[in-house]
Parts: sequence; structure tokens; C-alpha cells
Amino acid sequence: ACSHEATTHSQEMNEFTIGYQKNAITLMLREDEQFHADLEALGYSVDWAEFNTGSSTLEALGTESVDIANAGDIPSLYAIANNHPIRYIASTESAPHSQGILVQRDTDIEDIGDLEGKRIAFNRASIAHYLTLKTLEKEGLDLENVRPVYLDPPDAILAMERGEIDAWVVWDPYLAAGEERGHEVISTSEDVVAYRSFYFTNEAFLTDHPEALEVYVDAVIRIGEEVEDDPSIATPLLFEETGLSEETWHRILDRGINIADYNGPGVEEDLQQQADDLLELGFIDDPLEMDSYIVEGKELSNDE
Amino acid sequence: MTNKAISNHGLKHVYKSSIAPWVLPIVLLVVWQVSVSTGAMQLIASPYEVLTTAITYTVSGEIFEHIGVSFFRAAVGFLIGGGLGFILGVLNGMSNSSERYTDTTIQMFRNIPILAMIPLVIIWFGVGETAKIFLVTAGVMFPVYINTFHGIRSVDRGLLEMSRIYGISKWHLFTKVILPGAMPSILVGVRYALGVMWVTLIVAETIAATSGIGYMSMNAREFMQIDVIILAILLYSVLGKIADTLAKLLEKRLLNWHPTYQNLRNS
Amino acid sequence: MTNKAISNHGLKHVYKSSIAPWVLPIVLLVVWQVSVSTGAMQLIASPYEVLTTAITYTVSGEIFEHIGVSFFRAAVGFLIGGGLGFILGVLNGMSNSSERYTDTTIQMFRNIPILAMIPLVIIWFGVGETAKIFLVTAGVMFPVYINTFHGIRSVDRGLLEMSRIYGISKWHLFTKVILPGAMPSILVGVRYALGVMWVTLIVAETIAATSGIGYMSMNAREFMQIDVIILAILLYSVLGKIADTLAKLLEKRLLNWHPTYQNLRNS
Amino acid sequence: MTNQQNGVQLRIENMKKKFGSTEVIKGIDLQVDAGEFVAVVGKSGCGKSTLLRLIAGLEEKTEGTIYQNDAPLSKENDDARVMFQEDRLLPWQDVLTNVGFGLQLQNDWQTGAKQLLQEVGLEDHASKWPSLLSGGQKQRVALARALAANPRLLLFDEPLGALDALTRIEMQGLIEEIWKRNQFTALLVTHDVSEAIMLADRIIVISEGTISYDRDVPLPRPRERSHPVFKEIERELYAELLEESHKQQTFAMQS
Amino acid sequence: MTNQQNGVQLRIENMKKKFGSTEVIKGIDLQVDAGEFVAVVGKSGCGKSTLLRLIAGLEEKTEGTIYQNDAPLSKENDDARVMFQEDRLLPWQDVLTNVGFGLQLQNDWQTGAKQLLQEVGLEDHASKWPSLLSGGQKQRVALARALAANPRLLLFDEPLGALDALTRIEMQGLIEEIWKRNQFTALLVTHDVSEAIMLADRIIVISEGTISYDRDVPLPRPRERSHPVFKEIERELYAELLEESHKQQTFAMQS
Ligand SMILES: Nc1ncnc2c1ncn2[C@@H]1O[C@H](COP(=O)(O)OP(=O)(O)OP(=O)(O)O)[C@@H](O)[C@H]1O
Ligand SMILES: Nc1ncnc2c1ncn2[C@@H]1O[C@H](COP(=O)(O)OP(=O)(O)OP(=O)(O)O)[C@@H](O)[C@H]1O
Ligand SMILES: [Mg+2]
Ligand SMILES: [Mg+2]
Repeated sequence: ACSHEATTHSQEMNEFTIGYQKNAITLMLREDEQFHADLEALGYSVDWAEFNTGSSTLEALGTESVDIANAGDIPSLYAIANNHPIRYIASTESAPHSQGILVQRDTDIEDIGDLEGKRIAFNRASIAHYLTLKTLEKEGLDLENVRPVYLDPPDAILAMERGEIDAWVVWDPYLAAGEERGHEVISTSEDVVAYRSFYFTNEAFLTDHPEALEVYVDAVIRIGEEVEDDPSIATPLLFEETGLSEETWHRILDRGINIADYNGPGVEEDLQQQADDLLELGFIDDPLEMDSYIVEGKELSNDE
Repeated sequence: MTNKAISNHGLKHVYKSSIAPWVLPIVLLVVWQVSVSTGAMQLIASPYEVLTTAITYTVSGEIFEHIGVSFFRAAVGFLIGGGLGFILGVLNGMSNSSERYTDTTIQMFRNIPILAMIPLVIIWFGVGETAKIFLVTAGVMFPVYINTFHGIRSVDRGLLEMSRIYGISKWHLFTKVILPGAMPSILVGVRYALGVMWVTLIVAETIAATSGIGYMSMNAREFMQIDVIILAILLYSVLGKIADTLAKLLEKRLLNWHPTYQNLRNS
Repeated sequence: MTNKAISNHGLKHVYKSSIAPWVLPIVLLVVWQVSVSTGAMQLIASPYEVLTTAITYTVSGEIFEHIGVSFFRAAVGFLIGGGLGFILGVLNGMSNSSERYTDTTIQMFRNIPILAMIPLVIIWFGVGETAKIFLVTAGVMFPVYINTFHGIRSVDRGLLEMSRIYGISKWHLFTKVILPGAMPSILVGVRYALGVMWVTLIVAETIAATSGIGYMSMNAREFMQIDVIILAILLYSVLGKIADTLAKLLEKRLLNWHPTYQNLRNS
Repeated sequence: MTNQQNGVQLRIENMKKKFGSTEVIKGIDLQVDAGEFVAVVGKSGCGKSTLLRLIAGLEEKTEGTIYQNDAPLSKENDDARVMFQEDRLLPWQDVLTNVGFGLQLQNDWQTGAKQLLQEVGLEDHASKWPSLLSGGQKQRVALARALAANPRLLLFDEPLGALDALTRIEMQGLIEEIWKRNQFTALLVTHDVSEAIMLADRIIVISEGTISYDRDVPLPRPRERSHPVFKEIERELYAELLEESHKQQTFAMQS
Repeated sequence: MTNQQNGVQLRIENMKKKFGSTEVIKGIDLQVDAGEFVAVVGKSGCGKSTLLRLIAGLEEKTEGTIYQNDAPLSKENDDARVMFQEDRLLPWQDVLTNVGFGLQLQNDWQTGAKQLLQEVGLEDHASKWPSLLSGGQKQRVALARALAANPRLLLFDEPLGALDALTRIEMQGLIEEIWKRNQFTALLVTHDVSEAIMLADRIIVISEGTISYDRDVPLPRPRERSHPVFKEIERELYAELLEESHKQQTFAMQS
């Protein structure tokens, strides 16, 4: 499994692969000259591999097809539960307003309680699944009380337009796209679950190339700050890549958390909480000890 | 021939027809178990683990529910799609002008991946059963169409001429001449379609499904349960083998006039 | 016949062969435009919008990049998969014992959906070009295999007997008897495989791709760009038509001995 | 198999047929009366089958017209049935059904088919696949099919070529009997000169794409091979064929 | 086409062949000398083709043994070539290549194939597809293929059935000439009694699955049809066939 081209190259020619899902930071990073220059100075060059789901990104990372990746928290827990040797190297703060529950534009659903018996779409095994469960739980409901419809976001938005579902639990940019089409947000993940973005590597790459990781994390931090300062530096690129309007992206970037950092103290706590929740929900079979997978910021540089 | 020779011969026959085909699968199974056990193959569940999972799913009855649901979708889609493909193949095979007007269009549709069509299918048919069955229908239609068309077009011209000159009715021309003549090729199409059926079903079962083998397998992928993924793969291959065996039986029945199948029977 | 009659005849021929096939696509196009304009069909981009998108993509050259990348993957996968399918089909078609040992296994593999195999493919081949080409290879292999096998098995037994009794060499038996006899069926397989090639490529291009028609279409799907989705669909169908036309030319060339194709040429 | 219809009358005017650039039929004029039995003789490759196919409407003529009961023939000839030179049996239908094709598989075709199968001596093979028959048996099945059809025009293309001398004579008797009963018009291509004389009212020889010989056979039926006129016509025919053959060879050597 | 090999000697002992439950060959004993030319005559469906196929090793015998040069034959017979009752031309190869099969497509096969094609009078058709030939032309191509092969044992199954009388005589001459030149052993199935007498050293009649008649033809070559012994054998053969036929009919009626 480890004999993939990119990794063998990384030993000889110091080429490695970054797997990414499209968002402001990763797209900016791909175009960033300083990042590439810094790497080159260390003798590295980068290959980019695009993915459209967190699980496929982490699948590739776990099998050492890529060396660095970004994804959400929930898929990473499944990856760990299934023995993928991945490590958390950086994260953002939780961005509670970047995901939530949308309802049809002219519906009489006003709060979570009204969802009883309604058709709710979300992506199975995703953060939205988790959010749905936790949100319902807060109102004393569970999936038995609603009619879940398992849909990937691109399919769900069409189902929403056709009126085949009443509510849709999803994250940005789909949340914003839904709002743009006149659907209403009745609840977000605020006070319900943490919603972080993470940056990952795998065990082998962490051992062999911590210096490259440091360059990477530093660049992610720097670009995050730049975008936070002025989202309009990213919106044209995002528009070009996704076809969503620049205004929509402005809204997304404004309410999102763009600034990442080396893992701080809250990270392990949140992840452990989520892992325990998943165990309780029966989504994973064995308890996870999250601290062994989290690389604290200093550790990364100390390894050198 | 002595009795012993006969029973030897019988044993040999049993070996050839019932054991030989399974030698390779069993070898693969052993290689798989060994390479997982020795760590040569990582991240893959071993046959033993998969077996355990299979037992769990079987005991809980979950596996039968998935198979049942998928089977229903597959069967309905197969009947509609196979039927359409057959009818179109017959029309275009028998009529040049029908071919002229529709073959190009069909060839263009044929090439559109199911996956690319999903957004349009959802817009038109929603996310319910209709959409799923539509996708299977679309997938199954084309192999049956192509092979029916080809089969009909390659019926011996001499026999067609004979049938026309003997003033046989259109109906008999079709049932007694063209259809049996095209049958070997049509059955190849059916055999292929039986495979395609499952292949498109997995795509269909990514849309708002809550059961079915495709759902089981895609869900397992989301949860990264490699043992379940492999279980689903094995299920597909077993179902494939069953479908194939049925198709072969059908061939033997329908083509009993054909020297190829007679000889296979004798040997 | 007067000159006029001749030119009338010529016109009729041009109509039949070059215009008639496009009547249905054009009707569909008009229906599409009308139903979008009148609002009968919602959420779907109109032909006009799709055309605009197509022009943008063409002017920027992006479309050629996507086609080029996909074409490369498709071609390599097709050559490898088609080659393997052909070789296996030949082996199993010609040798009963080879068939006994491998056909069951092949039939079992054939039935595994590409989509279900992705996790294993990533584990074995990573997310680079190898994985993508492997998937196309796997998809293309089976239709070629089945049709080659069937083609070889249905070569006229009388001709095989004749060739054996005349002591023809194995090589000539293959090149002069079996291969040409199986060719009509093999070409059906090739034609079908040319479609399957694109169908599996789109699945392959969901894995870590940044270009290719499949990427273009799946990316558009992620971000609800219906016009791009439809553009990709149209691209697939045009590529399908081209592949099909090539296959037909090949048929005409390779099967010029065949009465079916001679007659088509004359009429 | 009653005699409700009569044989058609045929008139062929200046018929020509080219395959690509080679002209196979080079201008044939021929008139056949209703119910007449005409034998066609000629060297291998001279165009006999092509002539039959033209009359049946299976081949497009290059030039000329065929009138059937004075109506020009276009496309297929509905009144004609052909016993082809090859057997053209459907491999996927049993022998009985193959014969049934002559009866268009209509009404009570089984009875009729069985009877004819018996007359060609193959009643025991009714339920076999054709591929299991011997060469001569196949030919007899095809003959049974043609005779079952009872058409107004029956075209035989070497119907008895694969049969042994005795079976052949039996089958000749059968053809003659059914022809007499049903009074169809018959064209029979044969290589057997005595067969032609035995059966036909009139014999034509085709050579070089034209009719080079045409004579009536004024013998009463049933005919005797030992009849002096029989012998005479036989000699005459052989002489004609031989002469044509020499002409051709000389021509070939000159050209 | 030089005479490097000699014909094989054949000895068939108590051979039987059943298809399913019907016994087609019911016990045949036959000895054929090296280089001998044997004609096989019999009613349609009596088992002539089956006998040839057994000797060629194309059919599994139910009982009995075939010795070839005293070695028992198992599986296919490498020394034998067959001219089948059907033409069995490859539709996807041109006429020349089809004849080339007789020469195993080896060495300078084109030259040999062209020569034989000329000898059967089809040199002009060398590059045609077989499907465009007339029935008799196809048969001659198959004959050319068989004669090109120059084997030690040549089995002809009605080689000239589709040919007109004159072409037939020419082809008989050709067969005889090549047989004399190459001295292979020949078995010829034919329905034409005079053809059998013309060509064979010995004639056997098959009836009811056994050999009912077996006699030498003690005529010098080239033979004359008008020779009294020729006539005598002809009469004798017809009588034999007729008698066998009557016997069968009586038998059939009794059973
Ligand atoms: N494969 C088979 N299965 C069953 N019966 C068969 C098979 N082949 C031949 N027969 C039968 O065996 C008998 C002898 O057949 P064979 O072909 O040897 O006849 P033949 O003497 O060559 O006749 P013909 O002169 O008509 O060619 C026939 O009655 C035929 O129906
Ligand atoms: N479709 C075709 N294309 C080209 N040439 C053809 C075609 N059909 C027949 N011919 C040629 O036309 C000539 C006459 O053929 P036809 O079949 O009429 O001969 P025939 O008199 O029936 O001969 P035979 O007695 O051998 O059956 C032959 O030289 C043949 O090669
Ligand atoms: Mg002919
Ligand atoms: Mg025979």
C-alpha cells in the first residue's frame, strides 16, 4: 500500500502530495508563491490531489496516497476507528454558524420541535448527521421522530428545490447557497456541537518530514489571517472554481473561521467528546483515545 | 470399460464441472488471508474478519433486507430496461428507416455516464424509487439493445430470403426466423445486462437510499468500514455468479438446436 | 433515368444517410429549449445557456484540456483493458480447460461495481493516474471478454473441422479462421466497451482529479452548475457518437466479406 | 392442396443482369405458358440461378422487363416459391416446422407438412434438428417444403443434386405427380439431362448469358427412358452443350 | 506436388456407430490397399458420410477399430483430407486463400493454389469472396482445395454433385490425373453410378449400415463408357441398388 508513486518520490526527489477539498484556504494555498518557494528551499515540491468528500480525502491519506490533507472532524474519527494512521496537525476554532438546518422557503416549520414527522435530508456519517442527532436530542427527539433522507449535498439541494424534503442539515458553502435560494436557517451548530476544520498528515510523513509540515501549517496560518483581514482576496478565485457568486462567498468567509493554528488545548477535548458520542450512538465499535493522534504545535517543531 | 474406469470417469467429470471453477477463487482467498496475516497487505480486512462481519449481518437478518431491496430494484429495472432495449433493438434491427432515425440518438444517450445524469434524474424523477429504477433501466437498456440489434442484423440473409419468398407472415417471420436466429447474440446482451444491473444499482443507491447492497457498500465507505465494503464486493460477485449461471441455463435451453451448445453438452 | 432523377436520387441518399439521423436530436433540442423557455421544465439550463457556457469553456481552452486529459486516460485504459479482455476471451474461447479454471472467477469479478471497488483501488494503486487507468481497464475488459468469448465459441463448427482436417497451423487457424469468424461479435464488444470507457472514467475522475470531463461534471455537480453538467453530458454524447462512427467504419472494413455489410453498402 | 389456382404465364423481355461490371445475363427473351414445365440446363456459372432469382424478384435486374400474366413484375414475386440451390433450412426449427414454411405455418399445416414429409420418405425424422440430417435428407426436406407450398409458379434450383439415383427417380415421380395435380408453372434447373427430358415440356439451354437452345419435349407421360425420342433429345442436348462448351473455350483462348 | 509419399493402407474391423439410440453403421469390415481408389455408393441417409467421417477421425466410433498402415487410429487422422459434402469455404477469405488451405498456407502456397484454381476453371475468380460464387463454382473451389492437399488419404463426399455433365467429366479427369500422379488412397462417395465405374478400382455399396456389395472394376484406364464391361457393371450396380431398396421397403412395411 505504501509503494505509491508520490511517497516513493518523496524519499528520493522530495515530492509529496497534498489532498484537499475546495475552500478558501486550500485554493489560495495552491496558488501561493511563498509557500512553494519555502518548500523549494527545503528541497520539496508539491503535487495536488482534489477530493470532494472528507472520507475520500482521509481514505487517501490513511493509505499514504497523499501526505497531507484537510477535512472535517467526524470523518477523521471514522478513519481512526478503522485504523487509518492519520494525525491532526492543525485546526481552526469551531465555526458554529457555518453549518445549520435549512427549511423550505414557505414552510411553517419554525423551530426544531416542528421537525417532528418531517423529511430531513443530510449526508450519512457526516458532521451533518452528527449535528442532526445532537440537535434533535436537545429537543428530546431522535431520528425515530423524523423521516431522515440520506442525500449528498449536491443531490439534496435539488431535492430541496423540488420540495421533496422539508429540511436540510448542511454546511457551507451549501448552507449559504441554500439561503441564497430563499430557504431559511432555523438553527446552527452553536451550543450544539463543535465544528472545526482540521489539517492532517499520516504517521509516516510525520516521522520523516516534519519540516515540510511546519512550512505547510505556517502557510495555512498566514493565509487564514490574510483572508480573515480581507475576504475579497479569495472570492474571485472561489467564484472561478465553484461558480458560486462572490457575494455568497463573502458571506461564507465572513461567518466562517478562517484562521487556523497549531492544535491548542480545546481541540483534544472536543474530539474526545465527539468520539465518545459516536461510540454511544453506535457509529464506532471501540472507544478512542484521541490524545495519541493529536500533534501539539510545539511537538512538530521540536521533532527537528 | 470396467466399473472402476467408469467411476473414475465420473469423478473426473465432477471435478471438471464442479471443482475446477472454484480452484482459482480459493487460491485467491488463501493468498488474501496470508497477505493480510503476514502484514503484506495493510488496511484490508482479512477473510476471517469479513466472515465474522458476514455472520453478524446474517444473524441480524440485515443482509437479507439489503439483498431483498436491491433485488427488487434490480429486477424491476431489468425488466423495463431489458424490455425497452429489446424492443428498440428489434425495431431498428428490422427496419432500416427506424434505424436511421433513432440509432444515432440511442448511441449518443448510451454514452452518457449514469453518474453524470444523476442531477437531471433527480430534477425529473426526484429522489425516490422511481429515480433508482430509472437509472437501472437506463443502464440495462443499452447492452440488450446493441446485442439485439446486432443479432437481428446478422441473421443469415439466405434464411430471410427464403422466409420472404415463402410468404410467411410478419409474426412468424419474427418468432420463427429472426428471433431464434438473433437469440445467441441477445443472450450475450442479457448476460452482460445482468452485470450492468448491479453496477448501476450501486450508483442509484447513493441517492436517498436506506437499504440495498449499494447503500450498504457506500455507507460503509463513508464510515470507512473496510470489512463491510469487502463483504458488499463479495456479495456482488456471488450475485453475479448466480445471474451468470441462470443465463447459461437459459442459453442451454433456448439454444439447444445450436451445434455449439450440443457439443458442450456431450463433452 | 434522366439527370433529374439521378440528382433526386442523390439528394434522397444524402438525406437518408446524413440528415435523417439528426432529426430526432434536433427535435429533442427544440423541445428542451421550448420547455425551459416556457417554464415547463425548471432548474434546467436552456440550450442557449449551455451554448454560452460551451463558448466560454471553448474560448478559454478549458474544454480541450478536459477532453485531452480524459481522452488520454480513456485511450490507455481502453488499450490495456480491451487487450486483456481480448486475450482472456481468446484463451477461454479456444481452450475448454482454461475456461473451466477462469471463467467463473471472471464472471464474479465482472459483477463488482467500479464504485464499490474504489476503496480497494486506492489502497492498492493510490490516487494517481494508475488508479484511474486501472478502473477504466477493469470496466472495458469485460464487454470485450464476453463478446470475444462468445464470438469464438460460435464460429461455425464445420469450418473448424475443415481447418483441423487440413492440418492448418495453430497460428493460421487463429488468424484465418477463428479471429475473422469471431470478428462481428468482437466488434460489438468493442463498440460497447467504447461506451463503458467513458462511463467508468467519470467514476475514476472522482478520485483526486483536477481535470477531465468527469472531473468537470462532478465538480459542476458539487456546486450546482446545471449548465456545466449538461455541457458535460452533451460532450459525452458527442464523444459517444464519434466512437460509434469509428466502430462502424471499422466494421465496414473488417467485415467487408459479410453479406450483411455488403448489402448495407449497396442500399 | 386442391387446384384452385392455375399456373402463371411468364414473359421475359430483353433481360440483362450485371454484377458490378460483369454481365451475367446478357439479354434473355423467354415466354412460358401457364402450367408449362420448363427445364433449364447450362454450364456451371452460366447464370441459371441468377435467372431464377430474377424471376422470383430476389435480384434487381439491370435491364428488361418480366411480365407475369401480362403485368410487369416489380419487387418480390408473391406468386413464386423457390427451392433454392442450398437447402436453406432453419437450423432452429425441427424438420416438420421447416416443411410447414411451405404452408406458411397456417391453418392445419402440420397435417400437410407430415404428409409431404412422408412422401419424401422422412416421416421418421419429423422432430429432428436439420443439422442432424444427411445431405440428401436435407435436400428432400427442402423439396417437401417447396412442394407443400402449392404456388402458381415454382422454381426449382437443382432440387435433386444430392440424391442417389433411385431416390432421385422417386422424387422425380413425386414432382411430376404434384405438378400434374396442381398445374403450377414450373422452372427446373438441372444438370441431369435425362431428368430434364423426363420432366419438362420444354428444355432451354443457357450459354454465354443468352438462350442458345430451346425445344419442346413431345413425349407422352409417364415417360420411358428407352423411348427413341428420349434418346434422340438426349443426344441432341449433349451435342448442344458440347458445342457451346467448345465455342466458349475457343473464345476464351482467342481473347 | 511430387510423389514423395504413398497412399495409406486401411483396415476397418467391425465398425459400428450409433447416434443416440439409432445405429447408423451396423458393423462394417473393409480393407483398402495403399493407393487404391474405392467408390462408395448407397441410398441417401445410408451412412456414407458417416463412414468417411469415421475414417477421418471426425466422429467417435461406437465400436470396432480402424487400422491405418496397421496402426490403430485414435482421434484425428493426420494423413487424411476430406472434401466435405458441403463446400465449407471460409466466407471471410477470398477464393485463392480458401484453396491455399489445401496447402496449409505454407511455403509458396499461392503458386500451387493458383494452378489448381486454373485446373478447375476458376482462375478469374481468385480474389472473389466465396459468397459471390455460383453453387457449382463453390464446389469446384472445394475440390481444388482437396486436390491441392496431396495427402496420403483423400476422402471425397460427393465432390461433383453440383456440376453440369460436361464440367463433371472434366473434373473426373482432373481427379483421376492427380490421383494417378500422386498415388494417394482415395474413397469417393458418389450418387452417379457411371462416375463410380469411371474412376474407381473397386466399388462398394452400403445398405442398412453394412456393405452389401463389393466388386473390383477390372477396366483399363482411361475408361470408355461404351465398353461392354462398363455397361455390365452399371447394370449390375443398378440391380443391386434396386434390390436393396426393395428389401428395405419390404422390411419397413413388415415392421
Ligand atoms: N449427428 C447426428 N445425429 C443424429 N443422427 C445423425 C447424425 N448425423 C447423421 N445422422 C443420421 O445418420 C444417417 C446417416 O447419415 P449420413 O450423413 O452418413 O448419410 P449419407 O449416406 O451421407 O446420406 P446422403 O447421401 O444423403 O448424404 C442419417 O439417417 C442421418 O439422419
Ligand atoms: N452476388 C454476386 N456478385 C457477383 N457475382 C455473382 C453474384 N452472384 C453470382 N455471381 C456470378 O454470376 C455467375 C452466374 O451465377 P449463377 O449462380 O447464376 O450460376 P449458375 O448457373 O446457377 O451456376 P451453378 O450451376 O454452378 O449453380 C457466376 O459466375 C457467379 O460467379
Ligand atoms: Mg446455381
Ligand atoms: Mg452424405
